Amino acid sequence: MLYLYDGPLNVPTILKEWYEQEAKSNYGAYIPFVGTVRSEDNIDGLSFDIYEPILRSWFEAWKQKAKAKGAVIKMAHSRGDVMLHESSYIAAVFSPKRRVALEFIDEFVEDFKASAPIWKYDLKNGKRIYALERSTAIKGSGLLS
Amino acid sequence: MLYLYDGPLNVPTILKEWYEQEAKSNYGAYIPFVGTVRSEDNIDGLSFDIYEPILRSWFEAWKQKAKAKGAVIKMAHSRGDVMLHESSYIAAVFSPKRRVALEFIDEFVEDFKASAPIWKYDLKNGKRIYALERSTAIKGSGLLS
Amino acid sequence: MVRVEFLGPIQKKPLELDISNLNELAKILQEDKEMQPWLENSAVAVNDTLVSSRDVALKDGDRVALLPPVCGG
Amino acid sequence: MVRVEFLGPIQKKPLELDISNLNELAKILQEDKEMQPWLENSAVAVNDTLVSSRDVALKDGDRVALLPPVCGG
Repeated sequence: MLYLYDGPLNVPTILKEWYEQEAKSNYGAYIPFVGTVRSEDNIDGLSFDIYEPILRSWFEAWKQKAKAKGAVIKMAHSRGDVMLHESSYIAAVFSPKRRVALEFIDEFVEDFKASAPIWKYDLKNGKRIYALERSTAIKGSGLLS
Repeated sequence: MLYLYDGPLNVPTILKEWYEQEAKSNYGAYIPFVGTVRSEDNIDGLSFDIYEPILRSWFEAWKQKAKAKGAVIKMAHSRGDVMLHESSYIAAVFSPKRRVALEFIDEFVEDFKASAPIWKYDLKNGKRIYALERSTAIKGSGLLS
Repeated sequence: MVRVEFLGPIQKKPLELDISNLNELAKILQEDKEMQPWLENSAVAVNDTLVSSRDVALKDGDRVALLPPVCGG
Repeated sequence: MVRVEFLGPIQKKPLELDISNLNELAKILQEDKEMQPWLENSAVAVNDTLVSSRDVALKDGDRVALLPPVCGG
């Protein structure tokens, strides 16, 4: 339920596939969050590095948290280049009840931003520039300094 | 941006159309909320009545709230019968920023549940039974009692 | 005449009444036993705008609607 | 030997070091001037599990990774 793709995500297809995967699971609420590359600071696009082993264990912990609430979580993310107005990220929660779903998608997306081992680069004039100022140090950083 | 349908919603098609409508609008976050009929209390499905004039003015007020935050809101709902595991409701917010989108979809869906002039009936053994115990009196109710 | 409509699950035909405010409407509906539970849990709209006070003047051609508890989604 | 990897934007080749804990690794990396800003804002994983203390024994074949600030989505 964690899907990594080279390049941009096909959003309509992924949203449809996930909806159909859970069509008979008796979940009352399905909330996807779709992240799309915005035009700002004259970028041509973004590029992503992913460290998959830690991403998978981070995601596995969230799967268990979801399960404990009777919910299911799915996530898709791009590797490499994603240009303006293309999408690089989808997270979705399915839950019997709307309150659980609304709260869970918020917590998941925020922790994803703070913890998931993915690095973002601006694509600008053919260069790939690490987006340090928009990045967040993982909790516990500075251990070796 | 308010779409009413007779019977169940075609979720993949609606999610795709809305995504494509805003594909070049430079929104970074797209959050749909999809409501699906759950199997519980031995129902065969649900049925909905809508009072359209007040629903439209309620939705118009939310469109303006969204606009004030640089966001866009869309909604689809079913009229009439929607059977088990079919979907009757989609709300979606598009916003430049994720925090606005995450908070807006939550507020919108909760106010929808509390205020939108839509009445729900359980379909059970060929009968259409008003779901009073799951319904919410609109704010200010009891004015004539 | 003022037209009074009962929305959603309220099983009652529209009324055409010669009234000039919501107090008069309240009196008329309170006499209808079947309406009493609905009066307690219904909101009121005049010409499709929800109102929060009975001090609303009604004139010929106005429409009043009773909205019982809702549950979309 | 312990393999030390630098993830994402840190432009540094992996090291193979003969060390037995993270204190020894810290000393070695602190001597590398280019590494200093990364040491301040990077998290540390041992065998793909994030650690919050330097009191972690390292043995032959262990892998250590430095994770600089992240920004998925």
